[in-house]
Amino acid sequence: LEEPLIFELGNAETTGVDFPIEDGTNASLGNVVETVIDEVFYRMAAFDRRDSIGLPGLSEPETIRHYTRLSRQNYAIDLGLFPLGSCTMKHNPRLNEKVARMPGFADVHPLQPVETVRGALEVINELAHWLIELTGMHGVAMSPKAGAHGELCGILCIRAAHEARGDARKVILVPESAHGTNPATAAFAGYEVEDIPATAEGRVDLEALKARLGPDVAGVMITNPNTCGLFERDMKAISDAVHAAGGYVYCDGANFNAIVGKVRPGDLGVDAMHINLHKTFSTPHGGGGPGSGPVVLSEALSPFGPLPYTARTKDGVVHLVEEETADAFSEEHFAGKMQSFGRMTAFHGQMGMFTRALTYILSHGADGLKQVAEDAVLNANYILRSMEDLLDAPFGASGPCMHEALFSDAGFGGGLSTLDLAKGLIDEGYHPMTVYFPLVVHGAMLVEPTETESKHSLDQFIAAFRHVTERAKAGDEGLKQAPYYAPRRRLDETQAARKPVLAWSEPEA
Amino acid sequence: LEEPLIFELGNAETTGVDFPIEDGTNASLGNVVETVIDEVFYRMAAFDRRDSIGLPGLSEPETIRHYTRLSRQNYAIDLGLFPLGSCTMKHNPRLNEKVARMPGFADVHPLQPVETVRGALEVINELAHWLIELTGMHGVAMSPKAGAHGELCGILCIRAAHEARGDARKVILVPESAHGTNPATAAFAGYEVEDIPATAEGRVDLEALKARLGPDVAGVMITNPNTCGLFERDMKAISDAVHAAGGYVYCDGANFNAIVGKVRPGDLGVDAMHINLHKTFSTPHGGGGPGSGPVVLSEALSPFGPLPYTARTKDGVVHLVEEETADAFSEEHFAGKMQSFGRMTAFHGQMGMFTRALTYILSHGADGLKQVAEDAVLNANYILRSMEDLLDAPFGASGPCMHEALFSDAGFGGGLSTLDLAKGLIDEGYHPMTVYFPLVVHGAMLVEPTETESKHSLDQFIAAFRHVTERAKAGDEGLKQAPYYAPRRRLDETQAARKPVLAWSEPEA
Amino acid sequence: MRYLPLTDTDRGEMLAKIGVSSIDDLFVDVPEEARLTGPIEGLPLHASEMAVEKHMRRLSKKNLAAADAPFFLGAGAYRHHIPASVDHIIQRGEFLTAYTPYQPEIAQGTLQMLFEFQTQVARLYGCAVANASMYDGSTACWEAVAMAHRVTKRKRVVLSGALHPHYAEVVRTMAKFTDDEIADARPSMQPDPDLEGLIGRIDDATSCVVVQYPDILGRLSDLSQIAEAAHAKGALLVVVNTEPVALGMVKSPGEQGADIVVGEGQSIGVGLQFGGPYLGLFAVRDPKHVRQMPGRLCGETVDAEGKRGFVLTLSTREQHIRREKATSNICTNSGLCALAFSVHMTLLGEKGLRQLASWNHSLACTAAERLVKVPGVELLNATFFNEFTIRVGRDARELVRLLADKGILAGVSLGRLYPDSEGLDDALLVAVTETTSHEDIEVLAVALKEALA
Amino acid sequence: MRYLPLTDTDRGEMLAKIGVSSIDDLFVDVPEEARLTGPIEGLPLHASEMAVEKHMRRLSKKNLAAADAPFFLGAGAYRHHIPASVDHIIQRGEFLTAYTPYQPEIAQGTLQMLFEFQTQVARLYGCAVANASMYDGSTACWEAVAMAHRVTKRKRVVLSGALHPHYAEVVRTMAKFTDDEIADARPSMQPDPDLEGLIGRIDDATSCVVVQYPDILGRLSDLSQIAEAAHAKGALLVVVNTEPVALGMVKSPGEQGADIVVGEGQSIGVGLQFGGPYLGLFAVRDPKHVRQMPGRLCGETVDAEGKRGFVLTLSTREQHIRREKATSNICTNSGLCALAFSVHMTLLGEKGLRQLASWNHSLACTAAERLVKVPGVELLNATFFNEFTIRVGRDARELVRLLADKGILAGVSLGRLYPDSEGLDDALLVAVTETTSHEDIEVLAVALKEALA
Repeated sequence: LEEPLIFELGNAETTGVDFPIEDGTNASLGNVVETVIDEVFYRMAAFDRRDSIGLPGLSEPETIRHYTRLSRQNYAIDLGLFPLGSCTMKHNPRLNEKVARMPGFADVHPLQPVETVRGALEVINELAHWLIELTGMHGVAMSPKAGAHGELCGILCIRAAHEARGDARKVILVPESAHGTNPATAAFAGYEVEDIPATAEGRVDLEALKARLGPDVAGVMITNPNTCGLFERDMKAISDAVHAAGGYVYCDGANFNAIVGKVRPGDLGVDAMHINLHKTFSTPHGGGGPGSGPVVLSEALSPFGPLPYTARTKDGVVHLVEEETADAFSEEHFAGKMQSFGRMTAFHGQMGMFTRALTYILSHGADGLKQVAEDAVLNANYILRSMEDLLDAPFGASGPCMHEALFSDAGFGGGLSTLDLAKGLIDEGYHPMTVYFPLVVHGAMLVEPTETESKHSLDQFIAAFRHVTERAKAGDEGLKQAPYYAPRRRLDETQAARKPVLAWSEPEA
Repeated sequence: LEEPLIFELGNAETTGVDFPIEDGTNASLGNVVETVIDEVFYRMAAFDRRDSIGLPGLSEPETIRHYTRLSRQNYAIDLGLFPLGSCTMKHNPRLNEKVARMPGFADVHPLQPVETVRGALEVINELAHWLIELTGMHGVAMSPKAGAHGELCGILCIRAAHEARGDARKVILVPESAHGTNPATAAFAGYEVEDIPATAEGRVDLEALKARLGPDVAGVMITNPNTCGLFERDMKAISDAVHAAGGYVYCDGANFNAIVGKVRPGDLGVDAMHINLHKTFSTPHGGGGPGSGPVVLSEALSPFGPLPYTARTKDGVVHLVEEETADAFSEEHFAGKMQSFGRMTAFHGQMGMFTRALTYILSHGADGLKQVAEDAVLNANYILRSMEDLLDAPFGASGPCMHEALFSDAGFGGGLSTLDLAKGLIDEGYHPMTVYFPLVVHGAMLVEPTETESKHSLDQFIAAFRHVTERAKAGDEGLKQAPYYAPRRRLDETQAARKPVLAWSEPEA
Repeated sequence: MRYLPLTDTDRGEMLAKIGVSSIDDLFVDVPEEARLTGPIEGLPLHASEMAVEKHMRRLSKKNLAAADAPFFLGAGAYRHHIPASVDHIIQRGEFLTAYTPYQPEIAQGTLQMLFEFQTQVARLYGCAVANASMYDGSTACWEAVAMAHRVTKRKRVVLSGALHPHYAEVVRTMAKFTDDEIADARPSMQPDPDLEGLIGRIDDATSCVVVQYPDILGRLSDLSQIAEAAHAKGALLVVVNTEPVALGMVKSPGEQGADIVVGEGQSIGVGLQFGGPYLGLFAVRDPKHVRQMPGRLCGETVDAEGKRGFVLTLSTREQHIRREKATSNICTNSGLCALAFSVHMTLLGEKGLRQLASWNHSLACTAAERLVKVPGVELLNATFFNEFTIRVGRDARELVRLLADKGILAGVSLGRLYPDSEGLDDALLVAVTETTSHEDIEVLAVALKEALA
Repeated sequence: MRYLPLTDTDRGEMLAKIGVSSIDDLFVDVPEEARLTGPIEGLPLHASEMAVEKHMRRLSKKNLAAADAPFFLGAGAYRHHIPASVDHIIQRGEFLTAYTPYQPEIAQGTLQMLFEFQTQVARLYGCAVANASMYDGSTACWEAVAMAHRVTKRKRVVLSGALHPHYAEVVRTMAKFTDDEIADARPSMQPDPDLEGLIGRIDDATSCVVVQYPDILGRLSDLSQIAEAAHAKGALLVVVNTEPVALGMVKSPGEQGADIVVGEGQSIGVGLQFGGPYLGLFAVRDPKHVRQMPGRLCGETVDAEGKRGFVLTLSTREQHIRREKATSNICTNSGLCALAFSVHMTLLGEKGLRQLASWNHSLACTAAERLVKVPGVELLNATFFNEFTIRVGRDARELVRLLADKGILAGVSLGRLYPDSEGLDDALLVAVTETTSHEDIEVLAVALKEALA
């Protein structure tokens, strides 16, 4: 049975919400109650929304059924391995969901008097503290709403720091293998973007980078572990070179899961790094969001962070700084006035994600987080080494991979592509890996199992992956039409883009 | 992908639950702590369970995935119409689930001092009050754990009432169309069971019943609306006749949904009736339980109810009576000592279901409950009249049906049976109706849509039902092998019963 | 109304299709005098979700939740921590809103879960076969007695005096109607259960001996002695367990020779819930007794394509087939509670269950040690798992109320359980689980000291 | 550890397969000096679920939850009742633990939901097309400004003084880096918004005018006047809404000529959550602007068998394709919040939304009436929906703290929102929703009377 749209199921008369019968739910603007404030009612009548809005209603049973049935057309971590490279689709603990729903967190307003939200502020401070400790940094901007928002935050800090010195640098260097958000962010912040080339083994070319550094380069944006799944061995040397040239180092924290508890980016000279709480710290992906992207900052960049902001004070304690307290705080702790670049969003950030991330950190503890990184890397290498006899692993010889394994479509037969293999995996019961990224590899396939997969699960996946790979190498025509067993066959994306239908409208009679 | 058993997935070393590391979780019996009570430890050592228990563990991610995947092999109300006649598979409101989980209900012990559970006792009293009001009865035994347990409770009341008079009656009369639980219950309570025949139009044969009544008949068990989906027009006359012969009337409340808010069984002379809270009052079925079967009792049977017990006092207020207070209470209110037949279960009954049922009653209110009955009956008649041109409805001419419509397999071709039609409906995306019940109709199909289905949903179901019916009448061979599209094809029940495998064991090497 | 999808337009169209002019025409078979003309007396009209929630929350807040007090109650219902993922699973609509798996092709989720559950229970109890659950421990206990009657064709039942008094009452109540004779006694207030007395009561007419393990006072008995004595007389040994966590540490009843093992499963996954719904567990050691078992059974089989699958089986024992000849009138199990139990047990696994048991026992020992240091407190038990009996030298019911006023839920007094028995008034059952903190124990000890001074 | 499935046995076997002898061999590329040798400073070892839950509950209880106080805060975040079924749906694992629907064949659940959501938002806003959601209202507001820049190729932005100050700050902050010029003012403390002043600031260099509706003080503007003035100068009208419930009763921005409508969707389905995650809504009136929109868009198409299906589309606007030439760097939406919004809106339907709006407005009128009877309280607004501004003749920040001490959450003082602006100190924003009871209003009135005496 196909599930209709709510617009096809519902109508304007049905509702799944009841209101008190005696109360003013049938009032209309301008004639609500007899009142001393007649003027208001008279004036409001002009705003009355008279025409139909076109919002269908469903009763509760119909609503539950509609969304339950829709949900079953989705693949999800709860159903199986979700090997999307660089997205870190790990298990979302249910305790985190329970904690986020405690009334003291879920049912408090962001502008309540501070005395009534001490616990909420403690959560922010406590999480900020551990993020700083885990990364070896100085401060953290908690408010960015997602990874890309965090990138923007970091780049704006860099720009603000240069501007504070009157140094109008124009260029941000980005490796060719970077996430698309990196160049987009730099451009959004008004920078020109230039590529840094990679070496044959899949890492940043240190010499080429050094050669490009100069007084016009504001900074570099590096992903480490990088998007080829490799650790940037020269990271410290890169940072030193950038710093020597007066620039700053931004690190894309998307891949922090591989090193959490093992390596502190601050020790490698990083000045700013966003942390995707939904990747490393297991807040749910939710079909595409909400994310949360706190940005840890070095001492050099800390004075420029956005408000509200959390930083370590001289006595080592982490404190939340808001507009009102910023001046006093920064005089005491930044040896001068705070030079915040401003506000990135209303309110304090993704509180609902903070509670979950803090719960995750406390659940794992020091030993658990280290084990997370180790198991994530172990699982990825297990897949790499279980596949490389059959499938091209372009950097397989560059050493162990970190938390994800990169493959290419070299050797596929019959004109089959990475896309065909991906769709073939759907018929095996799996969500495909990240495909065609990073761009440096032809027909790239980036496989990230995460640490929350069991060996049994990996072995099953490898068997399916090998099976489909064999078909792809043999040029099995059937793959071109895959998937066969999904809720939908291949969808026509060209038609969707050429004649966009972005909202439902009543069919013509 | 097939889902393995936990025994195939897990092992004795894995656990999805962590314990404090420093605490005594590795203690073994007999050497826990240094202590003044050495004797205990010495003695306990003899009980140490040393051998492997054989319980596999899974981490949380594996557990969530295992059960999520299993769940998707189930059909459920949340996925579609569930027309099981006499089971009343209506929508389960999510508010009820939320309320049942409030700590004041979910996290209280049944033996807490009464002063600390006033609210819980109020819930029982409030629900008891409305059950009494809705049925027009005098008292209610809240503790029965399910419908069949309630039947037993009612029959034991009847037996206790007779015994109190020294009247050792031996027979309970049960219509042939009764639920199997009715005769089983009567037999379990030590009675002989005799059938009451039905008339051609599907109702109890009043004259035959009257003829059978006599000093050996303890009572009758009647279902009203009956299992043919019809209201027993002669109910009051039946009651009067039974009472005149010194017997009592038990009413099976499974079908109360058809008349709630419209008819009070007490007004029809019923002495005892169980109420399936999971049918009429929407507590979740949960794959087969838990149920909850409070039994409302007439004034005549009230003194004999089990403890704990709830009854209306002289001043009209409903009170909970426990062992300790029973004597004082009954002296005041039953004009004599309470003659409770005893205790049916530990503690007070299905509290978690009481909170849900009370929430349901308050949500619907007086107008809503009446609407429930009306819509339930309307939906059933809509199906009856939409099908009867095609499918034999043996009592279609006996007047409107109540909340369920009864059909038979008359006219099926090619040796096809009701079972084949039922399995064919599975391929159409539906759970089949109740089949081969009641026994009075050949190849019976009992369809109960409930009031929580929309017209859209009914129309879709009718279309599918008609389609499969047409195939059955045409003798479509394909139906014999249905279902084709379910998680499993027809299962071999004979093998299961002949060589029962009721627990997993390690495969032989 | 939010739960009723029909609109008035729908209703009109449907009445027209049916061929009647009003809803009342569908109720013609209800005699005039039986129709309720007015609304239900006193029941308000339908209410918003918000209003109902507020009302229920107000009632909820009139109760002292266990989490908000130092908490030491047991006596057949134990407070354990339930992992958040258990509730997540049991709220999946596909489990929550499914029915009894009568159509196995579209109920494999419930069926496979039940098969796993049966195996878990059987292994925990040291038995061959467990059923798919029953109402609760007390009713399962009665079903065991009834089964022993069927198996042995005898009617005399010997109940241990230290069987939970509610369980004993349920058995006594039901037996009145089936003509079983019940022999029992009140609990012996000794450090050890009265094995000799119990064994002495077994005779050639005895269908079964029913023993609780650990017993109502928290003591453990050497079940193999009783089994031997019972078997020598041709009687069955029924063992009742109300704290399954104990079996992560102490020998199972099955391995000591129990024939039928029943119990309350509430400790694992289900929660306190003021007494219900709970989870009746039922298992038999010898597979030959399977056909006399009550309740649903799920069994393995294959489908038409040879794939492994599961079905309800041996239903010829059941009421819907056998009617008055059924082994029980039961037609419900405690399905969702069985799921909760099975999920929690799967999360624990053998390692977790053993750790949980160890921790419970260790904390209980700590508590016992601490409490016996309070002047006036004496420990009764020579053995215990996570619950023990202390004598406090004054009326324990009063003491419990006194401590409740101070916000301490101190335990279950024997006076509450045995209102008519003398000589038990000064005894208090104290249960300790992993949810008990060292601070809780200290608070109780200090309050006891004050109260007993 | 409960979240990590590998056993030591597994790890050993896997290392062997990989061909290394220890985990450290997989970290060889991390230079020695970069390795963290000890544990994270101060971070304890892993903890039980029970212990973590206890810790977090303790923190939670340090906050005064809105349900536990008479509650009147708004200013861009509103407390509404969320039906229990909304949370049930968003906890379905298939929604909760899915990723961005990049593989549409196995993500139709998320995609169809987004398509429905887009349609609901577009209709609510009176627009042609809405995107699949953004971070929150304030960032959506900035994205609208950036889009107006792209559409008009102009850089001068006119902000209404009565735009939420946090939103204005976000726009100002971001504009610093994109060289947009921002013209704005502080709110005029008059019964009506200063339309003339606003219109007077629009010139030929203006890319857009940004107006909040209802505005930060709760007032409504006749948007069509502003639209006309803006369009006459070739500028776009951006309308910001922070209380979508209002649109169940008042005319939509789209039908009054707004070009881009953005807002905060938190009121419907999402909850307060101390400020996040919230739900940015973004819609355009004219479909020709679609290709300049930021954010994800879900569109209808067909699959290889001709069945209707949905995909993410027009992704050539987006960063993963266009990199530095993208319309935004955004690569996340607020998917789960969009689902919550859509489920709640589906439950409401047009009828429920209108009833909800009426009830909010009616209660707000009742509150305003009651409060103006308190000596010293003056109502500023000539128009309002469910939030209005009162002047209290004393510092409102202090007043709010004072009332908080009495357990009343009285509203948002303008001093909190505009710490640097003078002359606003005595103004208090009071929001009233269906969760406000008549009793709450009375409690506030009485407390105000005391405080202002």
